[in-house]
Amino acid sequence: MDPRFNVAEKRQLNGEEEEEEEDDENNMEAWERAYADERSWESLQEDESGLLRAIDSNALHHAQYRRRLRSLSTVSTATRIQKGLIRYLYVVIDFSRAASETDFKPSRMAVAAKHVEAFIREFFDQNPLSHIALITIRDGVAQCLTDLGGSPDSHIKALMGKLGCSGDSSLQNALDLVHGYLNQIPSYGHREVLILYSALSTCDPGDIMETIQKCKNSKIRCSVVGLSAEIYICRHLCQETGGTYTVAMDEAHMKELLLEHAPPPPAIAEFAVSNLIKMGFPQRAAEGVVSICSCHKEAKVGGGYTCPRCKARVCELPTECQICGLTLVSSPHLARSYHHLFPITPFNDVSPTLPNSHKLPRACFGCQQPLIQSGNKPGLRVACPNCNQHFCLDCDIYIHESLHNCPGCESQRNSKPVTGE
Amino acid sequence: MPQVRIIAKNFMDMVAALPELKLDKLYENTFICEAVLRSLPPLAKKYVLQLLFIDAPVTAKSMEEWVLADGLSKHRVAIDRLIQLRVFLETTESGALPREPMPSNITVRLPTLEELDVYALEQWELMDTNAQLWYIMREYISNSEDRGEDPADLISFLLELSFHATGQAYNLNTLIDVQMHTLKDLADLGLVKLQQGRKESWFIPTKLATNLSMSLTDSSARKEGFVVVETNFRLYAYSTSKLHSEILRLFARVEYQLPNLIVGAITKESLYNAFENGITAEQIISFLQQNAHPRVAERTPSVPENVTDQIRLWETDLNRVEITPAHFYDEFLSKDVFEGASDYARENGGLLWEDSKKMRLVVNAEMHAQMREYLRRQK
Amino acid sequence: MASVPSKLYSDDVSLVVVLLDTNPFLWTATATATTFTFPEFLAHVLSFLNSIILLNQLNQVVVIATGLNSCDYIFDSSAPSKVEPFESARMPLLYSRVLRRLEDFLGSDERSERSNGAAAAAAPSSLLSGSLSLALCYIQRVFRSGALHPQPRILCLQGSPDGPEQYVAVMNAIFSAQRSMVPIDSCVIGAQHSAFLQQASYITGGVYLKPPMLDGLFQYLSTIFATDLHSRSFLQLPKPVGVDFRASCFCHKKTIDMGYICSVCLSIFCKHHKKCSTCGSVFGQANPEAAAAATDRKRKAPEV
Amino acid sequence: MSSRQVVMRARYKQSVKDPGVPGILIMTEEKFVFTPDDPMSTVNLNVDFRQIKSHKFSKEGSNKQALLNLIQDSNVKGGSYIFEFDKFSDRDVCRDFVGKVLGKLQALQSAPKNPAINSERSDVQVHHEQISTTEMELRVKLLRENIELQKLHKQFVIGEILTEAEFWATRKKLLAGDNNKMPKQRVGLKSAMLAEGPLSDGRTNKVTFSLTPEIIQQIFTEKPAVHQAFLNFVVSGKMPEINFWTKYCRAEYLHRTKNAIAAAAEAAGDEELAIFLKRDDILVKEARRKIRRVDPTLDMEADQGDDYIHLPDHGILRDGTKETTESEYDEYRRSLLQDLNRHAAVVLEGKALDVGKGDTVTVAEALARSKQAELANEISEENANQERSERLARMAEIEDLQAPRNYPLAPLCIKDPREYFDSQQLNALKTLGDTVAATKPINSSLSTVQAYGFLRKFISDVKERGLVDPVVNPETAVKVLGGLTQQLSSAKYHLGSNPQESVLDRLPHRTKEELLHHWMSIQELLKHFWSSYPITTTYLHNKVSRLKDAMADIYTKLQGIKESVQSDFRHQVSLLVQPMLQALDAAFAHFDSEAQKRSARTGERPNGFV
Repeated sequence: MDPRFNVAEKRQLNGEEEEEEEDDENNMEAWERAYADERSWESLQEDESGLLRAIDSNALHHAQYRRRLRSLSTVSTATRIQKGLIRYLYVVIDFSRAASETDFKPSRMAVAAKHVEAFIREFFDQNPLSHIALITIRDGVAQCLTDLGGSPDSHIKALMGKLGCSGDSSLQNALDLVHGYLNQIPSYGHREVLILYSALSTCDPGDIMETIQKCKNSKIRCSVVGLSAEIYICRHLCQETGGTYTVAMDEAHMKELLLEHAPPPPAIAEFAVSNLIKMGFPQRAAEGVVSICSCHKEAKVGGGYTCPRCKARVCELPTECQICGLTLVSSPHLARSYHHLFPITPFNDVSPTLPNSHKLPRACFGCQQPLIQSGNKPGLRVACPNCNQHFCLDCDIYIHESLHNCPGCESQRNSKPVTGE
Repeated sequence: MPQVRIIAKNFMDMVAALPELKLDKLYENTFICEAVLRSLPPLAKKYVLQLLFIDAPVTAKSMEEWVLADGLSKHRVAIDRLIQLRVFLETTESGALPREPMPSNITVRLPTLEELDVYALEQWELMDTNAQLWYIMREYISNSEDRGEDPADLISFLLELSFHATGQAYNLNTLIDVQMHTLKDLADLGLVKLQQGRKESWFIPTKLATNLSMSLTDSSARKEGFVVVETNFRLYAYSTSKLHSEILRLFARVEYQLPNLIVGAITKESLYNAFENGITAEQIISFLQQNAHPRVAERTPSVPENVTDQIRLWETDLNRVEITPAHFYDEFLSKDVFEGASDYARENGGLLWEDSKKMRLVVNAEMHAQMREYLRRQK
Repeated sequence: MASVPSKLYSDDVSLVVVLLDTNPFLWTATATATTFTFPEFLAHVLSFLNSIILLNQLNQVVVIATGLNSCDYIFDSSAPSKVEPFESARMPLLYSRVLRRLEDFLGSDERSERSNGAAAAAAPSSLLSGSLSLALCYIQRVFRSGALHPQPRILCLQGSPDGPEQYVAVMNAIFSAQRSMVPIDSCVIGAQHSAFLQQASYITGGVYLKPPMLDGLFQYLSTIFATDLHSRSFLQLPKPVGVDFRASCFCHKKTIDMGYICSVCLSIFCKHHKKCSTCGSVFGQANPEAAAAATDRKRKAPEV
Repeated sequence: MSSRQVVMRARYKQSVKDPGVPGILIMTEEKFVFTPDDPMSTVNLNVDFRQIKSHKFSKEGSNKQALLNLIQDSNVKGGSYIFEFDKFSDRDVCRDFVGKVLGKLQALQSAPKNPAINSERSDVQVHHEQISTTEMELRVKLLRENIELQKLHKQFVIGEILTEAEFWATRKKLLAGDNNKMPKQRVGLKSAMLAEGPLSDGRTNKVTFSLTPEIIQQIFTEKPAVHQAFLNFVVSGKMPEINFWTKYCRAEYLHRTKNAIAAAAEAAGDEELAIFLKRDDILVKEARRKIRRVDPTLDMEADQGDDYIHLPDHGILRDGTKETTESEYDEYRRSLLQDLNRHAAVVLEGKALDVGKGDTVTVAEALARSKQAELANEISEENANQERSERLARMAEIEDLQAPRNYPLAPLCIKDPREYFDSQQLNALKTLGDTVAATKPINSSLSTVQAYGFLRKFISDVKERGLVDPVVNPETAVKVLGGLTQQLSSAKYHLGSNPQESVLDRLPHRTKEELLHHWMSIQELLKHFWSSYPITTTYLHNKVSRLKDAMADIYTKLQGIKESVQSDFRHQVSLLVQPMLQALDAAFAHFDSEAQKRSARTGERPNGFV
């Protein structure tokens, strides 16, 4: 009569089934599995003449990029808007059990770490006046890996040293921790959190909703990049705090989603507090001057910079003076951020099927690449609304993401996009 | 391939090896000057350029002022080369007097053409084409004297050829007959392509010819790879070239061929074919590596290790059988005779094989005499 | 975000993009000032281009004209072009091609001059930002061309004074060049130094030079600017003069080594203001010391 | 003012011969405490200084031990405490400290009502920091490991320029080490427990539940009835704990197997067991109050009406089988949904695990207490709940129906970007020795037309005549090359033989060490100096002036070094010292200017500090 047997049996059965499944997994050869996971056949493509070729990632990439650009420009083109140029960004990485999943190769954790590194470098390249700090979530608690700082390498070093994942994830603990830090930073700084979230749940000590409100009240903009699937609480968090919530489909996509956070975000009116920041413009020490730099504690001949306030010697800029804490920058560092103030308008697609399409320019104005497809048909191209010059897709991306000038407009005496509103 | 690498360092070594007079004579030819200039190491090129219009001797020291600490060795090499080629002449007060190796008007060359490459390459299979080319040209030149030709003339002609625009037709009757004769040989080598017109005929230099003047760095010969080899011995070649598919067939089983993709597998059989044709495993491997598709070229190793190892193994397999001349004994009178014989053979370490049921022996030929002796004694 | 493929297929194979300043006033002006005339200039530059191509069969040269009203490609040694039936005995193909295109360009440049009135007369500066941007686009294309490509660098032959209105654009170009590790060499042939180019070369690790003896221009070009990037790691080239990276305030235009930056538009002021004169934003926290204090607290100052 | 305490490693010895017990000696103004490294050790001193009459110490010498002997007041009780130190320097520190303290005490005893000292004492109290011994040990460890740190500590803390607190405040990172210094985070309740079924080895009839302290605590929080029962039976000692849990598990098992009838039967037999089997009536009582708490988005039971739940394989019900619906067994039935709701409610109440509370009994009692407190401030929470439910209501809306809620962005208008150019380029030019303004228009009398004309004429000329040949005439070439070479070699010379080798290494070792030490101390002082601005309290004011004096005498020392070093190094040394002096000067200047400002302000402002 004893019901317990059944139970026991049932459990056992399940056990076996599971094992069998695993066996199937193992039966696959390594190289087979590689295909199964990467689904590389999907990236096979035939061109019009039936020739086989790897998928034209260029076109796809461009398409994605266009979408992104449009989504940004919808707000920005209408009127020029402020950008959060001075950012205090906490990057929170979920190293909970879920991060050991291997749907990203070799593992979510590894991939996340890799791209966070790339992100950090890009971030400081685009925001020389900003700061980053790293936080990891393990075993249901958040831990501060690095404090807010301006040197990419120190962060990356710390991150790579602290890999490995375990336990549950707790969004609330992470947010609480960050909130604790970000509340102290000066008001003009833009407070941001970027969370790489692997887990599908959050195991919190209390009501996370209150924490979210707390973040909202102290103007912390929280964004999440999900690695597994969309989670309600994350979307809610981002909505409430004016951040963005995206979920990565694959590694490439994840990289893109991350890098979207590198350029300074448009400043939210109610968040933005403008202020004057005291900064020092150190002079390069004359050649032949010998002094012990305050960062390495070794005598440097020439080179280096001298803090205008406390006369301490620092090796490179931008930095915060070791001694008196004055922010030290050089004028080019400011200049680096100017393009955020004068963004260039997105280019318009030019449909190749225009009535007089044969009259269209035959080469990209920027790089001279022919814009004519086989059979003398005009190829894919975009045109600058100001100077009406035509560009190839690659230039389009390069111009908007790295160069930040329209070569066409710059090559004309009139219609400087830069000058004034 | 090794032996080639060793011999034909590059063309300029030969030029440098020429006696002073001949060398100076060569320099009267613009093409030679440019060829020489191009063959120089980067630093040397720069030096030549910057001393172009200097007519007074320049002290070696003042040259060294420009060199950074870790560049000195390169600097030395460059200077030596220049002196070796008599571009710089050492003068008593330990300075180098530059001569002018380059008249100020030299034409711009045009890009080369696909099909000509293929035509040229058909003569040259697995090995680094330039390597072979130099190998042969070197032979060709060195025994030119035997054919009663002046190597200097030959060299200058070859170099001149190398500055002709690839794919341009040049009229044959502009040439002296020595050159005509040479040209025929070159045609066989695939350096030029001869074309018979109605009354006139032309020759068309191929890429190989125009490459002649370039010193033998892999760089000059290297092109985008196209082969992907996978751990499961499958092989994908993204190429439309007939030549490529032919080369692959030499050592791989081509399974099917799409317009621009050749899919094959490296099998024991296919490799044995290759080995029989005297192609070595090393050659195959290095071919696969040299032509690795950019995607896989990034990785190291560009060809999976298990594949390369297996290829080497299979090659060694061929040399596994060892032949020992031996004698076969049977029809023993009795069991014990047989056993006696086999024991005897065994003791003397000559026994190769025995079958006691059918009473047969195979014994090393060296022992044949003793065996016969032994057997006779048994009788 | 262009990451540079480091793989190069020969040490010294180079792509040199030359930006040629074609500001007519420059030459007519210098013609009166110095003895160095435009024809001489051309002679020097052309033979320089020629020698670059000469050095390595794979070398590549691109010339872009930096005009008063427009910029355009003048010459590209890699561009396929039918061989001229006869080469003029007087000069090689390259020269004649460059000269012809240059002439055409000047024509069109002048036309566009007319079209937008006497704009140029107002601003004597040529459109450096334009030609720089073009050059960078071209170089990106070379990077895209695959793992094997010549190692690119830019050479600015600039004589016109800097155009303030181009500042942001030029800086953008400079930083983009730095990001893709393309050095910008500058050879200033004008009467005065160029702050643009000085920064450009300093930031991108190129060479900045203002030849004292213009009639020896070719010598400068061949000695310094012909050096391929590979050799530069072994040779010592003229060091950039220590650039002064201090700024001067928007309000009094006087150089300062400590100042206040508007957190919105990054304009610089020598003393505290209530309102930003550039972007008009009003500063919330009137007392900068308090802000400073905030940062102090952020520093691990002793809490007491 | 004196540093408030001394921390040293030392060995406590019964006698001079005795090898002694290694440990940490902490001396404060009142007492000295010795804690041995070996926790087992019985030696644990905590002696009030009032008991100490006098102290002796051994002569300094290479082969001698560094001893300090604290002799007790004979009329309290005789004997003495002997400590041996690793270094004489350490010993001296303690000796001096003891000397001071004893001196002070005697002074107090002699004249208890001495106002001066009292005031000083009170002043002392102000910044007396209370620190755990672990903290102490950590600091000591750091000091021992890092010689430089030790030097500084000795120089400044013992030298009474900085207080212990100040000294360490700048080194929080060091102290923090790995353990994060944030308030301890609490781990949330795992929902896993609900899913966890009993473990069963298939053969025997045994079914094993695993109960960890966490789980038990979770059971208490989530099942008040069980909690109550536990208090009644176990805590009151009516029933051994083990029995209690076995009963509980049995009940759980019946629930899980959904065997309502069996449950009913067994409950009839055993009234304790019934408690577990029946629906948790405490919960039911609370329910009305609780339901407000429960986040509607989390109320699983709410949508039980929706029929899709009853579709097979929906999975929310613990097993696929349909619920038997004889009403009389209803109370013996419990759905996963109820469990979930309960769990959610508890989580939202913010009841988190604080593990390590020791045995279950204490856990239970603690929980009981917290319950009381909770009930007490129930009312105060009212409005909190109010706004929560509002927020929840908002969240409950269907996504697509909500208006896109992106925030308005801050507009930006920039008048004239040229400003940026001017601000950065003008002085860049100055450095190049250009006296002229950046954009000097090219003086040209020609019209544009003419200008272009000229240029094109030039070109056509070139086309006809060809290039000038030779392009450069040799003389100029030589001159140019010579010039460049000259320029280079001079630059090289300027850089010095090779920049790799540091200037410091060329100096004699002693000088180098000396310089580095001074440099370090200057850094330390300057850090403190600058971080004390803006001065807001008297405390900071005093500190700054203290620092200033300290810097002043380093300043003189530096000067001294410059003189002392022999002539052939003098140049390098002065070069090295120069920047340090500059830094100090800068500090002094700042100090004076600030002082003036303040004195100016004190006029209008009474307290004098801003």
